[in-house]
Amino acid sequence: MPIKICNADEAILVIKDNDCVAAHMWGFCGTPGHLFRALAASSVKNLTLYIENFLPGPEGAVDLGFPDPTMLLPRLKKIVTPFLGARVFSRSGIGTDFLGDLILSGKLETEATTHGVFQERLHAGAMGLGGFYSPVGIDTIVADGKETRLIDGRKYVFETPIRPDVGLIKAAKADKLGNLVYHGSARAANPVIAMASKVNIVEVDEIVEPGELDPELIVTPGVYVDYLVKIPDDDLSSTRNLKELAKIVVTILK
Amino acid sequence: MPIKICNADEAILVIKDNDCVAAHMWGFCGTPGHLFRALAASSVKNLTLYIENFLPGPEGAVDLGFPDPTMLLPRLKKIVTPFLGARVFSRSGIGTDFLGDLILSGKLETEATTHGVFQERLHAGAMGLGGFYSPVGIDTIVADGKETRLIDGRKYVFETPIRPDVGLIKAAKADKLGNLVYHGSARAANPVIAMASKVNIVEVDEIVEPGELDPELIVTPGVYVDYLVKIPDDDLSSTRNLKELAKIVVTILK
Amino acid sequence: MKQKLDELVMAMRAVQELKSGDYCNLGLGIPQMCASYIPEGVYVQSENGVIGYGPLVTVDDVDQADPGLVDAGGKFYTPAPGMSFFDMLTSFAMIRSGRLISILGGLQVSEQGDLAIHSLSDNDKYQQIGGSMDLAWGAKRLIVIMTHQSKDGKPKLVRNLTYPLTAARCVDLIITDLAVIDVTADGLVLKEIAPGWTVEEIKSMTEADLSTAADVKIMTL
Amino acid sequence: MKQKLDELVMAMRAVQELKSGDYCNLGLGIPQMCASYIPEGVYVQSENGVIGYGPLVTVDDVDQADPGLVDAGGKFYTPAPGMSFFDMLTSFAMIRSGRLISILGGLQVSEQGDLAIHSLSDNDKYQQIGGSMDLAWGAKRLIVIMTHQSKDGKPKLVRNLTYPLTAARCVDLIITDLAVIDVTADGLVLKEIAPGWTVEEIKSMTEADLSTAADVKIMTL
Repeated sequence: MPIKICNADEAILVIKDNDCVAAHMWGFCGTPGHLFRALAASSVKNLTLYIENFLPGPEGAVDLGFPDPTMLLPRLKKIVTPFLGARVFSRSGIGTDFLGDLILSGKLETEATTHGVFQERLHAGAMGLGGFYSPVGIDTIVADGKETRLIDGRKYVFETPIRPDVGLIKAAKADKLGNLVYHGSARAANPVIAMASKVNIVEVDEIVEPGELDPELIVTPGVYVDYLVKIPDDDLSSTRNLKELAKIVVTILK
Repeated sequence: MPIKICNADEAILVIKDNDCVAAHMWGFCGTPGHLFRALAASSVKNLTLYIENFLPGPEGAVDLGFPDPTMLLPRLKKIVTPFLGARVFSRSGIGTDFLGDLILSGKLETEATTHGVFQERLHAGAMGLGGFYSPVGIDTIVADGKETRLIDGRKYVFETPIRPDVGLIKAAKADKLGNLVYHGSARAANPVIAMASKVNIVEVDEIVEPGELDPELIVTPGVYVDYLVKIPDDDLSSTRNLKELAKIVVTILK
Repeated sequence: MKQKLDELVMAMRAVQELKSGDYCNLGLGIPQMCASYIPEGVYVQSENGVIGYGPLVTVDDVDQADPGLVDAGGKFYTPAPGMSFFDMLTSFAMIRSGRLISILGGLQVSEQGDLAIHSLSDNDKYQQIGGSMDLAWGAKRLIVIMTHQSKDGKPKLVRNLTYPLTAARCVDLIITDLAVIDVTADGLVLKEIAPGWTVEEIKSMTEADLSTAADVKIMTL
Repeated sequence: MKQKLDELVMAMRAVQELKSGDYCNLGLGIPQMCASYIPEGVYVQSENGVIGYGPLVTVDDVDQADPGLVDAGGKFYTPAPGMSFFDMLTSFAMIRSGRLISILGGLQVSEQGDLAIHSLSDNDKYQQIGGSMDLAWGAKRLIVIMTHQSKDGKPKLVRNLTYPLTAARCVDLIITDLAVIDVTADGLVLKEIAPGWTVEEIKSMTEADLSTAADVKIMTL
């Protein structure tokens, strides 16, 4: 299907109640903050969020455009993440409940995993695998309740693929065919999520003509992209704003 | 360990009898032909070769520099490949035996697999997995003798990781830290083999200073590279020679 | 002029299934002939790690042959705007992603849409599986191009495969030198017939149960 | 001047284990302090997908802060010649490849070299596992930097872990604020002691069985 170039609110309509949604989140580095805001503003509910990672921002930074994932909480029933930032326990959440309390009470489900296992589960989804035996997490909470198996004398844990319904992707630039290039370590989990997800919505700073991107530099081919959203220049998630925010983070917040 | 920049004969000494060696081979596109010649000239034996693919070249092209994998046969006891070119059955092999006869008689072991399974087995090696359940090859010779399992009502075949002792890699350029960039579809299986192998020997057309390669363009970071070999400009595997060979292939051999 | 269609015509019929915005992979053999007829806005993937490349190099533009720009069949291609390169792990994730239309050759297709591409067997060990099992399993839509009968006149649309399986229940559409046949939940359905042939003639050359679509028509290009 | 070493000194001692040509990953906490003392020719990997980057951005060069150049701890780094970027699947294959030296913090290390980094438990569900289990499993060599005792004076070198396991039999070397200890097949071996302290004092603050190397010496920087 041809990709659809549209705005975030339009694209986000592809997400339905009870869907599994995946995203990268590492401060403002490689995080689809523009799409987060659109999803937060929607009325979809009971999502399972696969997120690398769930890191609430410093209070001051949030107002300045830090793409805080806690804004997604009213949409969620479950979070699967290798890293749940400590601030989550001191931040007010849905209604009057503290997030930490929501998690501790089990009102918001969570699932423990490691970065490596999380990445490999997404990759397994991308390859159509039924599951794999992981060497990491043996005899830890990561292996709780999971099948284990001895292979050549070593113990492994059975892990299952993740095949999200929708991936929310942040890239630096796209061409009109949806070919994506990333910038620096903002690449991160974005290409892996794009390959694992059934449908992808991508936010980019710039959309160019086919042929303008070096074919050796394209990391995610357009075949994986369904919706392409250009971040408005004056948006809190624009690179221009994030650059200003970065300076503030270095000077004030640290 | 710092990488070693040396010639092919020196690098190839890291390969020992009974080792598992992996390489990409797709005509002369992305094939480490210079290292093939060095390995063929060595006296190492009983290697298991994981190769993507095993494609003997047209007779005329071989003399002109086509990196024909049959030159490796005296070093091998087993070939694992998704694709064994038909020419293998009409080409003379070790001593007076035809290659096809060697294979049919079982003197040279082979193992059936698919490209996707082969790539994923290498990836599983790179990730330290114990194995994975593949959806491909069910009820075919690829699944012969392998465990199968129903997962969510679908049948999967258990496949094991490949962790070669030595990878033979072809890249376009390296910097002195071993960072590699590739050219076009000559990238192919090279990065996957480099990540799976315990030791890697890389042949390149050019070695440049650190900083000369775009960090976004580097596909295989130097941490995976152990030996770096510059192909002599007048070598049959040099890009200059391959370009001439390509013209001949288009005009004469097709 | 009651002739069987030649390979080029079969390829030309197959590309009618592709529309702008589609991505496809062309298997070895007849499917690769589709390369010359790919519609505008359709992008071809090659399993050694490229998508969206340009026309193949011909004898007339031999200087364009670049040893790094080679497709799955070993042919040299030219660059095109919007193409991209990737490693083969990525390539096969893409092939299994359900995002590519796959066009493959075939020896047999069963009533259930099971596909046999190779005559692989234990005693010949002629191992040319390549990517066919991955392509058959992972395609968004799988189109098979093959002659209706084997060279020795045996039907290739069969009740059950006699050649080794490539992948089960994977084929969506079959294009032969006599007909276009849909694989449906209710079995094989004859949709189009080659000019000059009758439904009964085609059924007589088909072992599989073959129903006829209400709107069955003559193939056109 | 019988003092425990401060965190910076522990980090400076740890980097003495790195030599030109090494690649390393620095875990959260004290290990990240090693970043300022990395020897020439040693390259640092960050698990969000970069290796070989330059010094961190400071308040004095704030204009260099680029929202795409952020390390695992959320700090901005500067580019350096020879660095490269990759996705996180590649990053964790690299972390598990046995090609990186890993420096991690720790809550406890057992006699067998078992490591506990977090106080994870079923009822607090404080899930900050991150990459620690991958880093501990896959390292070429695993160095743990931690205080010799917990804040409330309990030994952190223990016979058996009381905190939840991160990975079993993974630690190679422990650097504390009092000592440098090797993990060997025969158990923990005291190699170096901080200036002003005695072997007996260190043993008294250690629960695990601790033998003393024949060439035990005073830590130097």
